[in-house]
Amino acid sequence: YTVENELVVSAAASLTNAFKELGKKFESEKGVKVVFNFAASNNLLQQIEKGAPADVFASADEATVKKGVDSKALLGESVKIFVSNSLVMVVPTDSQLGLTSTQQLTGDTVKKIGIGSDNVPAGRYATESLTTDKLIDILKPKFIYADSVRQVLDYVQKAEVDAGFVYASDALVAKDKVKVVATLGNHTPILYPIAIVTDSQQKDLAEAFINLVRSEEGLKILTTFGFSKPDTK
Amino acid sequence: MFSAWSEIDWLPLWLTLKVASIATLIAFMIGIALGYLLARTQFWGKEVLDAFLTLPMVLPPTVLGFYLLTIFGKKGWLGGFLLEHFNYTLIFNWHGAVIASAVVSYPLVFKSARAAFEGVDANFENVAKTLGQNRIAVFLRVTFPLAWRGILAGTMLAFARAMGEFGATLMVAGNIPERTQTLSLAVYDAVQAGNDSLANVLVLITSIVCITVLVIASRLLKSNHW
Amino acid sequence: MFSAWSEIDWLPLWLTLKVASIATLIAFMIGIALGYLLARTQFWGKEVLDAFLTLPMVLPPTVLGFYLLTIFGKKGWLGGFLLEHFNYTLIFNWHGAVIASAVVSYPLVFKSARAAFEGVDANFENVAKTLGQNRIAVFLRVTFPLAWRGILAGTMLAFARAMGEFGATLMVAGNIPERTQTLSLAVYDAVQAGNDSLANVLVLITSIVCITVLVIASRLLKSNHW
Amino acid sequence: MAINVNIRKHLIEKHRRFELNVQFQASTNFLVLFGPSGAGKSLTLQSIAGLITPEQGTITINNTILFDSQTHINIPVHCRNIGYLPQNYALFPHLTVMDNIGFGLKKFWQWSLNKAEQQRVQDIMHLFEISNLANSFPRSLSGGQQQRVALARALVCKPNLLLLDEPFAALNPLLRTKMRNELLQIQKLFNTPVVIITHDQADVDAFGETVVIIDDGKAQQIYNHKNRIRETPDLSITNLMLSNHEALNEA
Amino acid sequence: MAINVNIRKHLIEKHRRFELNVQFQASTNFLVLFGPSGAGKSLTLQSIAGLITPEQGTITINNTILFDSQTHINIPVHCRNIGYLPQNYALFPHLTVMDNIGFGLKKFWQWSLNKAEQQRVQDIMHLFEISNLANSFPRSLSGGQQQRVALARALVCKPNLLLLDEPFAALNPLLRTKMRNELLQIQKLFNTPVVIITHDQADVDAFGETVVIIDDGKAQQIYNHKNRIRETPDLSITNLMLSNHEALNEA
Ligand SMILES: Nc1ncnc2c1ncn2[C@@H]1O[C@H](COP(=O)(O)OP(=O)(O)OP(=O)(O)O)[C@@H](O)[C@H]1O
Ligand SMILES: Nc1ncnc2c1ncn2[C@@H]1O[C@H](COP(=O)(O)OP(=O)(O)OP(=O)(O)O)[C@@H](O)[C@H]1O
Ligand code: MOO
Ligand SMILES: [Mg+2]
Ligand SMILES: [Mg+2]
Repeated sequence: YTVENELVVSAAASLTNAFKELGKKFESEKGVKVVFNFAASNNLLQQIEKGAPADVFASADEATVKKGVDSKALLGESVKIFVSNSLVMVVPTDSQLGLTSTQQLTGDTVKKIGIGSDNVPAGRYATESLTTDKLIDILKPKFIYADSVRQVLDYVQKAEVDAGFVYASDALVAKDKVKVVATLGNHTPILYPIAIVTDSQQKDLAEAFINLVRSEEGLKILTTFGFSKPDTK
Repeated sequence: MFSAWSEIDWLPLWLTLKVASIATLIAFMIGIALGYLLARTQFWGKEVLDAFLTLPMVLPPTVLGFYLLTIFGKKGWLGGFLLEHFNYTLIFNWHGAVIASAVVSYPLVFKSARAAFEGVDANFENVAKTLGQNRIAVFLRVTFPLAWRGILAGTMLAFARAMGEFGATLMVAGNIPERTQTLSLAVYDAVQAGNDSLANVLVLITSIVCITVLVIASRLLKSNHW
Repeated sequence: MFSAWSEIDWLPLWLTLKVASIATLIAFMIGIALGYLLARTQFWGKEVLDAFLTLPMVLPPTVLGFYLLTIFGKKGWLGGFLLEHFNYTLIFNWHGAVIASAVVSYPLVFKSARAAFEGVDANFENVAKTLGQNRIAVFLRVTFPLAWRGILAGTMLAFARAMGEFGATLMVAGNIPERTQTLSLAVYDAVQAGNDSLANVLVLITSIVCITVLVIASRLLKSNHW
Repeated sequence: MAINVNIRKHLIEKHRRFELNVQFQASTNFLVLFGPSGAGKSLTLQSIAGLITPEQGTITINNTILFDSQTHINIPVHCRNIGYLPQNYALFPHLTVMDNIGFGLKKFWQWSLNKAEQQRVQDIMHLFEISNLANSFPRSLSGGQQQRVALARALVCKPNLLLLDEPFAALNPLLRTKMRNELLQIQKLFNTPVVIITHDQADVDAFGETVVIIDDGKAQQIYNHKNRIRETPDLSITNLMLSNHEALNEA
Repeated sequence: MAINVNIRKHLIEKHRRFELNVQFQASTNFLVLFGPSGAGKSLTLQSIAGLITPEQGTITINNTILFDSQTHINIPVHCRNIGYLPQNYALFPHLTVMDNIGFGLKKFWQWSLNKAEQQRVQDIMHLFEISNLANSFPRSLSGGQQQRVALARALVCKPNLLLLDEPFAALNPLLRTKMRNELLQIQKLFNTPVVIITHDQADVDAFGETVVIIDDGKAQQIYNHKNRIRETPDLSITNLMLSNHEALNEA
């Protein structure tokens, strides 16, 4: 069950704005309609594993794609890293605490910190970074776990938390409400993989789309939305 | 906020109305059938079955969607069967949204209908029988109209719930603009994209549409004269 | 699947029961008050108000949570007031989960109660008045018991909904293990983490608990004798 | 008409128990059930209508077996073609007077009644002086109006048998006399046998071709042919009721 | 008792319209309302009880103004202390017979009745021969049993005024006579004035100290003092009713 001349792309919600642009470009170039399905990466994989008719899967983290490859839902040889992201610390624009680094979060003035839960890639990266910096044990009692990066942003915007960890691309979306005060290091590179779905009937088209995403032009669009070029090793 | 109006795509609205109406219709029929069954029969474990049938209320919609996917997906037993024999799937199309919404909202009709049916005085049904009406006629002409107030309340809740359904729909039908993106998914999308003003406008539209439909329904369908 | 039992933390269960019970109680009171008001008074725009009051059903819970945060948050008008004058906040603690669940589920009681109150024959209330009973007594001793069937059905739906509430709770109370993580949040987490066996066990527990509570409630609270 | 009733039934509600054990037969057109409050008259009528299923016994009307516990015959209520006026009227609250009366004439797939049927409804409303109420709902009717609507509803279908539970109780004497005569007319016209419950001596006088006294769930039968009834002194039946149960049961 | 009723009220249902315009007064202990079906008797009783609010007029009982449209007095129903037996009984379906009867004695914050009140309920049940029904629910009662429970419920509170809408209609003659005597006894004992609607000549004979005939929403008053009524021939009132409306209104 696949409609001819239609490409179904399941993409992580954080890619929504950028991929809509890319889709328009692909449609005008190939004359093929791109149908997007945006949701959290793991939900998308669950759909694909249960037989949802997607052609391309663009995930926000490598673990999800690896799971898909292991379960043979995704074509292992098609997996490509197409973009990278960075993890930043944001505070409300009107924050009076003068925070400029993760170290300062240990201070008494900081009561609550928004962070993604273990299900959220951003949360895992943040935990990893803070663990390496040996801050995690001190900060843990202050954590408010959220189930998406969006939620962390909301908490920061509404000043419910004093600081939060989100992707640079997300911070950009809300740039008038939150301010980026630090970029976190010491974590596995945040790489976005893209892959072809095993059951896809239009693997050629899928590949063409992936190529567009990875092209110079594609990358240019992605960078305007806060993503960066992956250092392909 | 007003600049957001221009961004609005009206397709999700029609889709939502279509999906919610059909889902409500299905929920209505299933809910009434089950409600009548449980109101008028006695069997062991009836209350357990009743509670079991309300479970779609208690599961987080995303989780419910996950299970629906397991059943209706290509690899699910029902989904596989449908695909093989009829080359039909409801994953990633609006039929899926209808199923998800109907499953989530039928308990509302069912519970209200059961209570309403149980509240119907048996005298009226008895007299109808002596007037030569068979079981179906008694149901359609007496039991159902007398239970209507409660059923209608449940159905209106079901419609609201179906319009707002989001978690299960997202899983089963996907969040595909112009195909399965209902208003609530569009709201989700707008929120995800950080477009708060669009989200506000969409919520406003959803609310207005829902209120309008409910008010019209209550005008048209309510029997105030008795 | 059984290996998953050992992973289970029973805290979310108690938390869920606590939150759902209190939320249901609040929903019960608000729903009955509003249902009675709309059933027994006539005013312009009544049906619009009725539809408006069911809006929590129609908004995706996450979106609802977003608005609740706007109201009850530190910067929200109510939240700010509470924080300033009573040094109290319900964001990120289980009170928030209660509020979120209550808001999501009161329309279920409200709609059912309104229909049930409207179905009460005024003759009974009239006779009660002639027997010297004032408005409150008539309500407590006649109207309410006669509407009980419908109200109970709505309340049971509300309890199920409160137990399953997730989206709004997630936003308002946060997903804080051992503090605000209810069963549905735990289920959601397990599903998101792809831990299907844990998810299945948690769903099973949720279902059993919900069924048990509903069956016991219907045994204890249902008046079958008339 | 030949009616033969022989039924047993226990009704239990908490610690209270009522035993219905009624036997009687008649071959007259009118049969009057008479007896004190709570004797089992209404239950007997409901059994004949099929609304209550006896535990044991038989009910036959004109050689048609409606119920037989031994051969497991139990004709469904809606196939018995019996007109029934319940003691509490049970008018359909969601239907107008006209629709209430026409209820039994309409099949559920019909949109409306045909001309002839409509006329029949009009005629009976006229006869019962309720034409002006045609579009009213039951809740706005007076007691007597409700009773007449319920009576009309039972009569209009031309049933094979009429079961009337205190059909004139809510009417004033004048109207009662009129309705009594109407009923006699209708009975003569369609030759429909009538079983009637009443507390009114005048009804016994008018309809009492056969009188069955029911007391404490048991039937005691008296034939009272019409030509003879005029001779019996007023309140004869009532006086009979004065004798206690034992006396009745022995007789 | 001195009762003074002077009320006007329009009831409109779709195209049907009923005009109640009733005036009467009496100073006797019993007042009988008599008249054809749909005349407005029940509506008059409901107005006195306060369940219907007239558009215009006054209602006074023993110099207490219950209602006055000019001075905007309208004593709430629950403060009137009036015992009311509705025509359809309206027994509370969720309460047992005992709880129905004790309903007016119990305050809503009380858990149960005190000893004396319980005794009172027992006594009236005994008097009305419904003691064995104490724990039954209304739906399992016969018509006559329901009527007696409703009557007991209205009487047990020792109201200042009793309004009875055809209180004996569902009873057999024997019981009717007994209940009639009980009512006379109770009236004498507590000196409670009684307004009673009836279609039964015997009730008129027994209670008709003052008879008010209501027809087509209008009242026509006849004083019929007790000592005189024995002399009036049977059905005198009914005969009166035979005269048409115009004659009545002119008279
Ligand atoms: N469901 C029931 N359970 C137990 N007892 C019942 C039930 N229904 C009726 N009864 C009892 O059966 C007896 C006969 O009732 P029935 O209605 O036949 O009386 P009736 O002869 O019609 O009296 P009335 O003249 O007062 O209407 C009554 O004592 C009544 O209380
Ligand atoms: N809500 C209403 N709207 C319109 N008409 C009404 C309404 N309630 C009662 N009526 C009409 O008012 C008239 C008087 O009613 P009421 O019940 O007082 O009659 P009644 O004298 O008690 O008659 P009965 O002896 O038959 O009980 C009737 O014709 C009735 O149909
Ligand atoms: O949309 Mo994501 O996969 O939760 O960043
Ligand atoms: Mg009876
Ligand atoms: Mg009346």
